[in-house]
Amino acid sequence: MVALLEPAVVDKATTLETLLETPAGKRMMTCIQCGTCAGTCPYGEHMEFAPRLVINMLRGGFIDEVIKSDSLLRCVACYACLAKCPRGIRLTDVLLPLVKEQVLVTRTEIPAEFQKSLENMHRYGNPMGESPRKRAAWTATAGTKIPILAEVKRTVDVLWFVECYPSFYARGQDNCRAVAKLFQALGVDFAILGNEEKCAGECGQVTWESGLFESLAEDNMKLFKKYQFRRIVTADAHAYNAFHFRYPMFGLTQPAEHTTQFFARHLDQLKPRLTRPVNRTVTYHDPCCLGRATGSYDEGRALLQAIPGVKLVEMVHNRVNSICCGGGGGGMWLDTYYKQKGMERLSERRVREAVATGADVLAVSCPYEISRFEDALKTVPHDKPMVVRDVVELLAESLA
Amino acid sequence: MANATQSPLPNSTWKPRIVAFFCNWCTYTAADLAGVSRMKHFSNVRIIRLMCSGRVDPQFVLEALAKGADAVLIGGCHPNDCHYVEGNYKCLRRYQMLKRMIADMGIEPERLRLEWISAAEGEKLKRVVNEMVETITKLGPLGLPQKFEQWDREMEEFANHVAARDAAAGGGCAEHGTNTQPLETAHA
Amino acid sequence: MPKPKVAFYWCASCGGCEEAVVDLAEDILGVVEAVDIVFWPCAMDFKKADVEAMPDQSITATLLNGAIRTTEQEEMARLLRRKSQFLIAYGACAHLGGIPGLANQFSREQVLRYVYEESPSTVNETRQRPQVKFAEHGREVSLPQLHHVVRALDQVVDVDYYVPGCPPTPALTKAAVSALLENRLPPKGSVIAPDTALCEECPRKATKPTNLAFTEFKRPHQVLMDPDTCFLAQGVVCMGPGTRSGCAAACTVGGMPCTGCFGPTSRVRDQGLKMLSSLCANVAPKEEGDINKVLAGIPDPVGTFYRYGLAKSLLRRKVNLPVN
Amino acid sequence: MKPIVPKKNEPVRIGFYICHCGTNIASVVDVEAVAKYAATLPNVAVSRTYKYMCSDPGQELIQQDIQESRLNRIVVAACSPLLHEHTFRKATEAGGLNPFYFQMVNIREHDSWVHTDRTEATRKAMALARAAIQRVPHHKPLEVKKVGINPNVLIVGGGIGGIHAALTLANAGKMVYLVEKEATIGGHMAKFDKTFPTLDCAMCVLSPKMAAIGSHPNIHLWTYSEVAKVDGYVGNFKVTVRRKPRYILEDLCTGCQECVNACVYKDAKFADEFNLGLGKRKPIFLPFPQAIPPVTMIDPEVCLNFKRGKNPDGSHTVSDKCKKTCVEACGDRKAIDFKQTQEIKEITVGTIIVATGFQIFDARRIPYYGYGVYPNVYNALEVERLINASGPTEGEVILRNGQVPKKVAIVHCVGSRDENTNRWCSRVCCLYSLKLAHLIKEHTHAEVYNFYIDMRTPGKGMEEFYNRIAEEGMHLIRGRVADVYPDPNDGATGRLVVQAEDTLTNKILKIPVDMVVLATGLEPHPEAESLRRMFNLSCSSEGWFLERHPKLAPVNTFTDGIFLAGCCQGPKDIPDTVAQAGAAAAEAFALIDKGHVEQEPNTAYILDDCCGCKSCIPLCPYTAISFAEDTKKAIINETLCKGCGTCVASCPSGSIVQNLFEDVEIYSEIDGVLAEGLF
Repeated sequence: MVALLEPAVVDKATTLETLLETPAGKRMMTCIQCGTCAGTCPYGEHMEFAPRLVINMLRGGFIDEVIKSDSLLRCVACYACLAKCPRGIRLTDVLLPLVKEQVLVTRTEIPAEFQKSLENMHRYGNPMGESPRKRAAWTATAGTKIPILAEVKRTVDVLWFVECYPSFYARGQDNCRAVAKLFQALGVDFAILGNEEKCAGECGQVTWESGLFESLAEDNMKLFKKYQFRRIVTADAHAYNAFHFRYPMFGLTQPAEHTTQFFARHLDQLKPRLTRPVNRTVTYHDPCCLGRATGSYDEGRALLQAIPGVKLVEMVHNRVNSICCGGGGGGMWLDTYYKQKGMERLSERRVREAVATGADVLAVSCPYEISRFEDALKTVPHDKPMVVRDVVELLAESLA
Repeated sequence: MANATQSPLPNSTWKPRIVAFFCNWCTYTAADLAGVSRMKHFSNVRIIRLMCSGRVDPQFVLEALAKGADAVLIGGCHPNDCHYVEGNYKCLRRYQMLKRMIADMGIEPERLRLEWISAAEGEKLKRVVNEMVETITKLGPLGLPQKFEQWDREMEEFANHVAARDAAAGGGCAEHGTNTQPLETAHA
Repeated sequence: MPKPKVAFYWCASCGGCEEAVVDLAEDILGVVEAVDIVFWPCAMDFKKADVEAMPDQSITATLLNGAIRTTEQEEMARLLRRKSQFLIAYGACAHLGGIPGLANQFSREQVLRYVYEESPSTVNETRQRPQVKFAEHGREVSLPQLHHVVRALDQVVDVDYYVPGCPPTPALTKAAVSALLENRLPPKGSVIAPDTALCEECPRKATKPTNLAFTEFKRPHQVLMDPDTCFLAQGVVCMGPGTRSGCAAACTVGGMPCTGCFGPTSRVRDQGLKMLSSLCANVAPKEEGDINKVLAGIPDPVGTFYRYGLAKSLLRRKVNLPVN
Repeated sequence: MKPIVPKKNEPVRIGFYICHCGTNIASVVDVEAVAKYAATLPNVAVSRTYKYMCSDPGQELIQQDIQESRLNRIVVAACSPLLHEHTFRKATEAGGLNPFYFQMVNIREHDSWVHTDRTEATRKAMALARAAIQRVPHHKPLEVKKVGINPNVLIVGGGIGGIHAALTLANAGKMVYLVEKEATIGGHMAKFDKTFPTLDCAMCVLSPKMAAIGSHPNIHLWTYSEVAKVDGYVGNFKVTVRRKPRYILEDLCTGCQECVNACVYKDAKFADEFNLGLGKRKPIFLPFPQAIPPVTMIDPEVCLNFKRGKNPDGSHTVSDKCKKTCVEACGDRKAIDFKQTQEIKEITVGTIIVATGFQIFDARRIPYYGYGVYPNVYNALEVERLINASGPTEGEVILRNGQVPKKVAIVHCVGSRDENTNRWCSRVCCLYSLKLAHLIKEHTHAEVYNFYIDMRTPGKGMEEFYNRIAEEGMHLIRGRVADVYPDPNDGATGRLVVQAEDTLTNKILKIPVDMVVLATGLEPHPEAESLRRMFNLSCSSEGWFLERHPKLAPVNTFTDGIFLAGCCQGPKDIPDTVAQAGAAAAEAFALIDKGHVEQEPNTAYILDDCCGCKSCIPLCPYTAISFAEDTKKAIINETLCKGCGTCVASCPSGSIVQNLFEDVEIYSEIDGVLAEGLF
């Protein structure tokens, strides 16, 4: 999609006032008000100000009205509007975060659950408010030594950015162990930041300059400057997205890769090792931050197809047209709020499509999705059992 | 070389002087298109029309620099699109060597630029012209004519020295000593 | 009627041109018969003072060889110009700057430092350099100053004729002298040699194909060269097509490619660029990378294309060098 | 008046003229100052400004001055030489001078139109003027070379554009070669049912013209053929045409189709190209009933009498496995020839009209519209065939499952106005979408929803048409469709949900429909790039063939003698295509009628000083340079030389000269543009 092919179109100093002067803003001046954004928005019908209208209000100088409304709390930063926009307008990663920022600044009351997680990120560097000192605790269970950058004291090839959910959630740690197992199998020279690591702060494109994101980003950048490594690899699609688009504005020079991309790149070495068959029908959910955000649709599928026994089936909405799990843009911590507003949980909408495929595994590649889809499966009726697995977990499972 | 007195307009502060050799079919037409589309760009480029970039004689390029241009821009049709089949390739081959040569002669390679601009690319023409003006503004003047004068000053000075000496020695006829060749004729 | 007066002088050159005059062999006698040699430092004992003593224009012709590199050479060039009716730039150095002209790639400081301090054969712990002035026993000795720029003769004084070549061939020299004696003078500023390029008289011409496209350039020491085939056809750079004829193809007949000492034809402003243009246009590849691979076979374009002509090239000298 | 031939040493007297071009130049360039400046330059005898130099009085001014002030060189500073150089050369000639004693200065396109600072623009104008004034004294009197025009015309493409151009020229008595890639002419128009805004039947107007082509004595119709090579230049193009084998001898086939009926395949079972695969055909078939030429053809990929698969050279091998009932049926007409091979034709023509048309946008490129995934998503051309009485369903609009749709959505701007696919507006989609809405409603009484971004209906009768269709009670929804997916509530029926925002009511609509019609846009022909190379044309950045001037030369190209017609130059409707085809025909006719073209005498010649080094010979793409064994020098064949000047720039001894672009002329321009104080 065009928007993502363009070089940096704003800088971190951009504000709503200066936006229209930037290349990204000039694109917004070309908006033809076709409504594709609103039409494709998973919560479009629940928005007083859908993206199309936001653009026009901004151009017309009425953006304050938008900020007064809570419309944008309903944006789950799923990139659908950006991906389909015929004018390549940077909605999801530029305009909407800028507006959300203001919404959060000016709103008197913010949904408690959401507020809490933002505070936690601020105080503990993770949304769940866990102790930063326990961040690397999972390594004990890795079944292998996980090198810590502070200890190796040399240039490593891969800095593995573990991120919050994989670090602290039990199901996330499954993913960690799988990644570790694969790294080892491939003989990758890697290390993690350990307890020094903080949430990458992408937290779903909810804040912009002056906000939470900047403070987290700067903390992490300090670490990145302190150590020598050639690339960042992370299993968190949201973190990957942040490193890919936002961090360069803060001086990140090393390339970032998502685990699916990294392993897909090494598929030739990996494939011979994938000997244990996984005889399952699998359907793959494109994470927004990987698919639409960076056009990376094929890696996950390529990995799945490399696993002996796997039968890959597609959901009705896939690739660019995929439906968000609802966790982005803060949605992760807004479920209660959405419920109050009588909005359907997107994870359920998605799981219904997954169930319809008749698959027994719903494969994902973003840690948010594990918990969201496993929750949804509890409420969505399905006669045939279905499990949620990260692509990397399936790979590890197939590894002899 | 024209002298400043001939100019009816006051000589302003330095601006890059760029001579452009454009092929009739693609780049010159692109410049026309930029005009028809009113694409505003810097006015420092002076276009000389040739039928083909293959007609660009390296002598033209260095003559332009020697006559006071700060840079030279060559424009031709895209590879495989040359109106004369392959003139642009011949231009490209000369250009590759010429760039090396001027670098050896102490001229920044950025001062010579070759661009393929098709008749449809008015926008590209505008971009290239503006980019180049900016690059050359950063590089500053090349000022070869001034350099040549500066180089030849050593002869003038010496001639004066001789004149003074002979005068001191009584004999000799000073005026002969001073008839330095004006640079142009010596150089042409 | 009195015999015409002739002078020979020697500026920045190797001395080969003086040899060339002597190479006239017995013909030299004819010349000596026909003219009065009034000044020829390397063969006869005259002094600058003698020349200064002559009335202006009293020398019929001065054959001056060598480039103008020092203040002394400049002063002598001006003096002889003044005293002569015809000043003739004799040989490639006076004509084009010649080999000394290659020094225009370096600053005076670079040249002196290399020659007196850094060259492998130099032993000079104290880093002594020749001084322009030097006082001893209260008497001041002076040496000519080295100019920053090497110049061809006509970049210093007005020149009437040019006898090209490194060195000029006896034939050409004779032609020039007899033209003078018999007063059959070509238009002022002429180069006394044919105005066509060397291939005209090169015995290898016939073997040059009409579909030449260079896939690589080789240097003479890198190949066993065929004695009869056109050098370009063998991928060896030959300046012949861009160089005046008149030498009877001495080099190509002798088994070496032309290096361009006769300079360009009257229709060319910059010999090197024209050869560059011709050679490069005839390179075979079309892709930038492949083109450069082929062109890499010419590692030193300046030295190759401006072996003799740098001082008279459009740029004259490496442009970013200091002059003080 | 008697021509003035300046004598050898007669002093150069230049007339300098600067044009205001109304305010186009004068508003940015101080023309008076430039004229004053020019007057101070050497050799300038007259220096004037004038409102419109290209006007008659402007040109007379020049002629008058030549006579009265004994001018012998003319310089005009005005627009681009590509526009008016010719005009002023004529004026110079009319004044009694050789037309090449003229030089033009481009201070409009290259100056006043692209600069805003008056001082800078004026300086630039002065510098450019100075260059011309220093250049023109070196000009030499030259003779224009006249080249005869071969009266035959090649027309590439047998759509409505090519057809109209061919008939126009053939009726005027010119011999026309009409080359069509497909097995029949008719192009896209032959597939349409009705045409907007008049709703008259496409075939009713087209088929008479097609028939006329087939029977015209002045037209060589070569269908199932492709242009393989084009050499030469205006007046004298050498063209190679490849005629692919259809395994039927055209002149023997009567089009009776008995062979088709007799084919061993009792029923048609192969996808039929003309109906975009919606219908079926046999291995031997007639593309469609009104095909011209009315000649059947055999598809060797499926005919039993051929081995499967192509040979490396693209040909097919006969297997002789079939009973060949078709041959029996054909009987002594003997029109079927399994051994037929491709035929290479070489023709010479003076002019060429390129009318190669367009291709429709491949809707698969927008995955979220489900084309190629959901059977009930169609593109507009397929629906044209469904509606068409001679189409696969005899004009019944029915879905693949045989049902008649009750609700139909028409999606506008599919593959148009979109940075992700094509940026341009395809111009015809809004109107044909309205037309299809009308026809579908007429055929099925279905509810029709048109989803549009902007309703674009320019042109004669178009807005009225829009008005009429709206009145018929279409749902016109202003919003681009964002998603098309199977109706979750009943997947079985293949019903789809079309999702979009109605931007005028701020409502998100999810409308269940039985059929989705994608109004696919127009794209450059897939072979446009190779055609462009072959004909030496330029393309716009989008890939449409580029006209010489968007307003003043809309059917000319940058290659003399080659003209454009129809959608190969850009999206347009049938009326515009036909109009443009007529214009192209007229341009070709004008050249033929004149009988010759004048060629710029900018050719190169070799001086006697040439040493015969042969360096220039391999450089000439036209092999115009050869080595004369007698003189041992190179020689240039003037009629072959196109005047690029590559050899001139490359001659190591400077022994080649290019007329109009002599070294000394360029040097004086270089010196001129670098004039002190003019930057």
